[in-house]
Amino acid sequence: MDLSFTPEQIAFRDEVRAWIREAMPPRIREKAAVDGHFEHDEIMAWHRILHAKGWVAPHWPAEWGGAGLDVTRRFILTEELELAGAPSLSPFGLMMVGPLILQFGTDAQRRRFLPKIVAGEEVWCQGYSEPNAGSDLASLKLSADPDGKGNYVLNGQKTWTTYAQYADWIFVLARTDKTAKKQSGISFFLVDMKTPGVTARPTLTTAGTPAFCDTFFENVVVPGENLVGPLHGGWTLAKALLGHERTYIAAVGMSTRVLRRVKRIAAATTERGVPLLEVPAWRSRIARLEIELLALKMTNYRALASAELGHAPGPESSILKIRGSEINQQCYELAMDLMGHDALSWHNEPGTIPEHEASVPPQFQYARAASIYGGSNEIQKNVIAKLILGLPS
Amino acid sequence: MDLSFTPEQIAFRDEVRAWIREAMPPRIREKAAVDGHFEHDEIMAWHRILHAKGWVAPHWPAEWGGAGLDVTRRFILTEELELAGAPSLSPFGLMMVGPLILQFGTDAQRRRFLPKIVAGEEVWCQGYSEPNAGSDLASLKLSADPDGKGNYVLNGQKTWTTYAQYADWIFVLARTDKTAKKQSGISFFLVDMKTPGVTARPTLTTAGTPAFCDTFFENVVVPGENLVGPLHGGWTLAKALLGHERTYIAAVGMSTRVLRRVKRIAAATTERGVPLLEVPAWRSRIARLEIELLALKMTNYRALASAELGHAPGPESSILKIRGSEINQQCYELAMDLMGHDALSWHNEPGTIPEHEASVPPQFQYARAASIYGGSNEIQKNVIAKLILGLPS
Amino acid sequence: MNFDLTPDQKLLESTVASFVKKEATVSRFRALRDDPVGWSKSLWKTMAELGWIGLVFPESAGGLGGSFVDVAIVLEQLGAGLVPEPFVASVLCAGTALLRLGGPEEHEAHLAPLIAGDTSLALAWAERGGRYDPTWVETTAIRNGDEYVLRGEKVFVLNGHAADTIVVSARTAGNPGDSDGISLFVLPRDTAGLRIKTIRTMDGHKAAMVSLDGVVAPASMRLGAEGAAAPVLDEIMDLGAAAACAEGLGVMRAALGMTVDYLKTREQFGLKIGTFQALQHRAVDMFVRAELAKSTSILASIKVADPDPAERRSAVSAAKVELALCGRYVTQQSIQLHGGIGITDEHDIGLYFKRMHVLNALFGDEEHHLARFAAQPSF
Amino acid sequence: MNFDLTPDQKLLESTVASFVKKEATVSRFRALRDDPVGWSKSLWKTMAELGWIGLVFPESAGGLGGSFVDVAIVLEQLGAGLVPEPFVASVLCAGTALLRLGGPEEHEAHLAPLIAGDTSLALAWAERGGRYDPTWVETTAIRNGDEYVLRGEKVFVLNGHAADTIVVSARTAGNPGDSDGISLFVLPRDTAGLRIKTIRTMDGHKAAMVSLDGVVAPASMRLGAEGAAAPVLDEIMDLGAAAACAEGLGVMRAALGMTVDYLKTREQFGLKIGTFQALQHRAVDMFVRAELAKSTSILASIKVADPDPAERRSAVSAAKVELALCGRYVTQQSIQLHGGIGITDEHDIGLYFKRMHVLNALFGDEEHHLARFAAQPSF
Repeated sequence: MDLSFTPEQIAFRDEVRAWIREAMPPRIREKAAVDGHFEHDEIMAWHRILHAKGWVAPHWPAEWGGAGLDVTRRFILTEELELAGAPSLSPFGLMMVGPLILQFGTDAQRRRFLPKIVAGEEVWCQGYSEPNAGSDLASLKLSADPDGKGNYVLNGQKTWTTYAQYADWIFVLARTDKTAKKQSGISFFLVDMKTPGVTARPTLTTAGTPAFCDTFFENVVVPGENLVGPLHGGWTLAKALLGHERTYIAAVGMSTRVLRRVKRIAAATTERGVPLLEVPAWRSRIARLEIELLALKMTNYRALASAELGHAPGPESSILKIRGSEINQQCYELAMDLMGHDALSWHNEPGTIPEHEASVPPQFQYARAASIYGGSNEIQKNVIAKLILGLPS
Repeated sequence: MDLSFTPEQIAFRDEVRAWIREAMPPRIREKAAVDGHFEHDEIMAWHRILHAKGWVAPHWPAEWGGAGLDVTRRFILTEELELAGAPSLSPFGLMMVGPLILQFGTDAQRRRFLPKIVAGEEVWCQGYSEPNAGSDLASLKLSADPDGKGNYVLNGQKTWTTYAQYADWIFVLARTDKTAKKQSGISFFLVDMKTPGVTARPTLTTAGTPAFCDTFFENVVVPGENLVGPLHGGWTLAKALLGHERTYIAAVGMSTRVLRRVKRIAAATTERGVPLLEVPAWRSRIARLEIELLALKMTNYRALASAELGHAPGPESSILKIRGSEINQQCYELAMDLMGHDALSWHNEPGTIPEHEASVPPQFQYARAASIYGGSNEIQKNVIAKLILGLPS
Repeated sequence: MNFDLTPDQKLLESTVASFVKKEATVSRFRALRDDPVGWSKSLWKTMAELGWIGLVFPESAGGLGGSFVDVAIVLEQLGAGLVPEPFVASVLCAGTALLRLGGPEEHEAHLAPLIAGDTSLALAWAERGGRYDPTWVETTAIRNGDEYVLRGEKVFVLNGHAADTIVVSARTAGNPGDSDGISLFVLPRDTAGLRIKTIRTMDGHKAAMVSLDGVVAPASMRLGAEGAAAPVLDEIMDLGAAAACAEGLGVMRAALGMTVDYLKTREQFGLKIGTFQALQHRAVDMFVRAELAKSTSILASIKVADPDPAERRSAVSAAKVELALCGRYVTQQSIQLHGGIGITDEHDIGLYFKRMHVLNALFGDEEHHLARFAAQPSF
Repeated sequence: MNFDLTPDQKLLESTVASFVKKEATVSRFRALRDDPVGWSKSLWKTMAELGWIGLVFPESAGGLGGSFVDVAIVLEQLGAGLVPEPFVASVLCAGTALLRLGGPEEHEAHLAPLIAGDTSLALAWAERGGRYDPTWVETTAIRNGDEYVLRGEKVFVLNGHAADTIVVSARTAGNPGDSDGISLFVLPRDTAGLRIKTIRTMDGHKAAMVSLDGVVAPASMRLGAEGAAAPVLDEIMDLGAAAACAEGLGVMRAALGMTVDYLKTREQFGLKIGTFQALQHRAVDMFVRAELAKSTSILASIKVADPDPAERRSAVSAAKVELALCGRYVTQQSIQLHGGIGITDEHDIGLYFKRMHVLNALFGDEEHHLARFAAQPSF
């Protein structure tokens, strides 16, 4: 067992840090310093900067624009970007549909879609959940019927389609066989958002920003060539994502950054002249959370090291989503509690509360989503109970 | 709304306190002062002292030896006894079978059994659970078959029969109809422990003491007159207990006493010369638990006041068992943590650790039972989900 | 011992409940979130006419002489409906200051129109460096003959953006943190040098940051004896905290009710999700928490009027800690059990989550009250 | 970065595991609870022959020069089997003291027979007033020519009841709590004035209360320079804490395994209780906790050898806090999910609960390590 990075890995980390310092435009750097909220155009600007460096899709094969990095370097890159507060890139192309097209797509599909994902020329969103198919995703109803001319006609509604308002393309799970058992009649399609009949209606989140949309499909004609994988075989693609190495879902870098802010807030906030960081009750609470985060981080390292050695994701990876979301929520909650009255401020003009606090309240709100999206923590526990502990159902 | 006791109630409380001070024999008082473990003979000695005062069955009607006290006085009496650390009387006669005989028994049964319960001349134990009928009590298998001579013949096994080794009588739920649906074929019998074929085998608990027994029935002949309530109607009796006012199950007085010990331990234990009671981390932990106990105590008062007004047990009473057991466990755990190394001491001779700490480790162990017996907390939650929240099953 | 409401209190409870249901709905509150005031002057007038604003004031001051328990009944219902009208700021904060420290003249001038529903008030006590301590007053009031000159900054003044009159704490002697030397001044909102900046708060309410930039206040605007306001501020903190507990009960009750309803109607995997045992037990834990918070809230609403400040502080601090423990759990789990729609602004459950967080912070958070509880002689 | 065991370590792990399964079973431990020593000298000898006692000592001292990671592998398996032999007391506590502060002569005299499995050792460091602080030494060692006279009381000396030799801390200068002025003395158990009282501990082990009633120790029995033992004691506390974490992993793993098995076999209401979702999720929470504790335990077992004491303390304290959080939860829920039989002495699960509580207390509890973690420069 060895916890240390090799000299080469350390050199790579230093290279990443130096590059970020240099490459990050001033506007983004300012927001990053206070964990501000990035607009879509800022995210895409950063996407293009990373792309120019060749680091936008570190986990992709080099021939499709990947960085040719091993697992650990990929992790180092991701962690350093998170620690620097860089904008989080939209995961839908890079992390989700891209890898699925790589694994299940035809060569033509790869050539058509992958380069534009890497270049940031086409933005993607995800059409999985429906109003009545959330945790029970397989009960989805969006229908895709052949029109006899080699096309499929889509009708129905998707929900929680994050950033659909900016997306050029959406990948959807749709029902192609209504008679089959529910997991068996689903197919995976790529849909141009400009196709007539597609409408995305943004939904305001509790954070006060429109993070996701309801997306409606009314007689949307999709060419057969946009079917990925086998007809009625979409469920396999949906599940395949879970088998991929997903150490990023623990959001360790993000929570580390928030905990750093927690300490900054605790040092700058006083009670009767004493900084809260020196008050035992607050100090213990911060220490306890830091230890819990350390446990998560080490668990993430274990998953990473396992992936590095080519092992399939082990039991440790299944807990990353659960603990990652819980700890992220606790970090924001602690920040809010430390802020006292300042935590009440909501989207006020700059200067109302200290700049390093300003983004906390909406992020605290949105952090509640982390234990819900991507398979709620309850669903994760069902999966662990069954697949890892082997409990009967 | 009014939280205060009336002057009459306060006078009664003072009377109780004064009486306890006077009536408690030195040996019991010594143990009470340090919450020592009482032996069966000490418990029965105290039973007889309470009986002489007329306070042994405060909730029974006066004609059967009850104290003729209203709900609040009963509560005051119970609380003061708990606060004084008096031995807890065996509940099986006074709290369980006695009230059931009162409600469902014949006059002959009442005359035969109740006076001896009150006088402490006959000790009872409970035969409900079986090795394969714990949470699922209704699946019990102890059989009671008519012998054609007006008797029933019992065969089978009961478990968790607390203090059966000292008991003169046991009340059991037995299956009298194997063909009926499981709740419907059960009857309620009173069995003399001296009947041939009854064997009680004490089981050591994790606390290191034999609190309960496995009790075996081999062709045990029980006269028909010992059937209480209708034949096959035993389940009604089992459920009836739950409908009784049971504010005592919150064990508020007991936890209050433990928390008082917690503070005494915290004041007497030092770290680098500072009493732990003055160390912020410990002080907050004690305060938090005291607040949680206060919330339970107020909830118990609400249940009590509701019973006083003749209302059926309200939603507040259903949570007493859950929180009462959790808080009791937390009190002991906190005491253990404060004790440091002393918490490791296990049934050593007096003087090994301070006298006020000596009983904590076994009581800490046995406290784990509180969330299991009398319907585990999980079963309680099932009940609340269904009966109070009306959630579907 | 008796926890039942009197017949009058039961009537009050059902009156407020049906009023909230008809005239002060959550959808009305939603619309008011975009309003610069954030609450309705006509509804405020109606509340006054129904007697709620004057409820707790003594008859000598034009009120009904009710108890805090009566107020708690009103607040629980207002909490359940997320009613944003400035009851706590006007009645319990500024109102108590005027009642306790003002004479008949001030009562007539300020409490009478308040009780009539013609005005609203605010109390500016919090300062950036003071967290939840009302004795941390850096704002100064320097006497100059018959006048004082006030300079300083007050933060998060509830209803400060809309109040006709703001009661401000300032130091006439001593240093931040001293109990002695704090005085209260009654300032009409158009007082020269009084700068009021409206801000939004997380729960969809408005409040104000207030600067005193050389405000000149005649000595007659000072409430009570010079430098002696601290005990009243301490009492107001407890009234505010007890109010938050009462309102929080309504928030929890509503959030629990919505969640249980959702569990009974939402289907996944072909079943009502309320059939899943893990979710059932979660709902039970929420229920248990709500009942516990109710118990300590009752305690606080009775003891907040206790003549012994230590008894008052101990009970209120306990209730506020319990509110934090329970309210947080109940509203967080409400969101979780609603799943994705719990994160959308269009669903009401998120509004309850936000309001609960604000109630936890107002008048002292969990750590503040935990330390305060442990500092009382009864601990 | 690599968390895989080396082939040698994997072999060690499986060797220990199968040894525990065959020769050091829980039923053997049960029988030993009534034995005055509480562990088996012949099994100890076998462990020595297998090389485990000498594992961590350098070759110069007759050991195998292994790392703490190797030791942690052994301890995890011993923990899973509740093996009571005095590994931590002899090897990590007294052994480290002798190794670090003793010269070749002491190594030969004390470590060689230990490594051969012919003796066992103990370290008497804890005092009643000192809680988990090894610098709180009230025991005095007063120099008198070539001798010291020792007076004082040591509590809860692991293996003190059976050790052939006890290493005792005593103050040769300064006051309780000072780092300087602590010396260690090597005392054969039959030393005049050394009174050893055997006591039972909650986990079914034995230990000793030790009084030094004017013990005369020649200066040659002092280990290392006078008054300079504190840094070694500090290191030993970390070794002990890291050992508790490793052993605790085994305890958690076993308790989780037994509980999951029980959920798969126990039937109620006509179903395996493992089909009930609330219990499934509880088991998952236990699993998650066990994995998290494993992660920090690995960190501690690597960092406990770090040359920088601050790095060492920070990692070990984090792991000990996490052990407390996780171990407590896992073993408590193990009992709860077993129901009534979990409270009986005849079922093994209660033994794991008890052992975990002891491991939490040994070498500093949660609060102690939380404060220590927050006091390190890296915080």
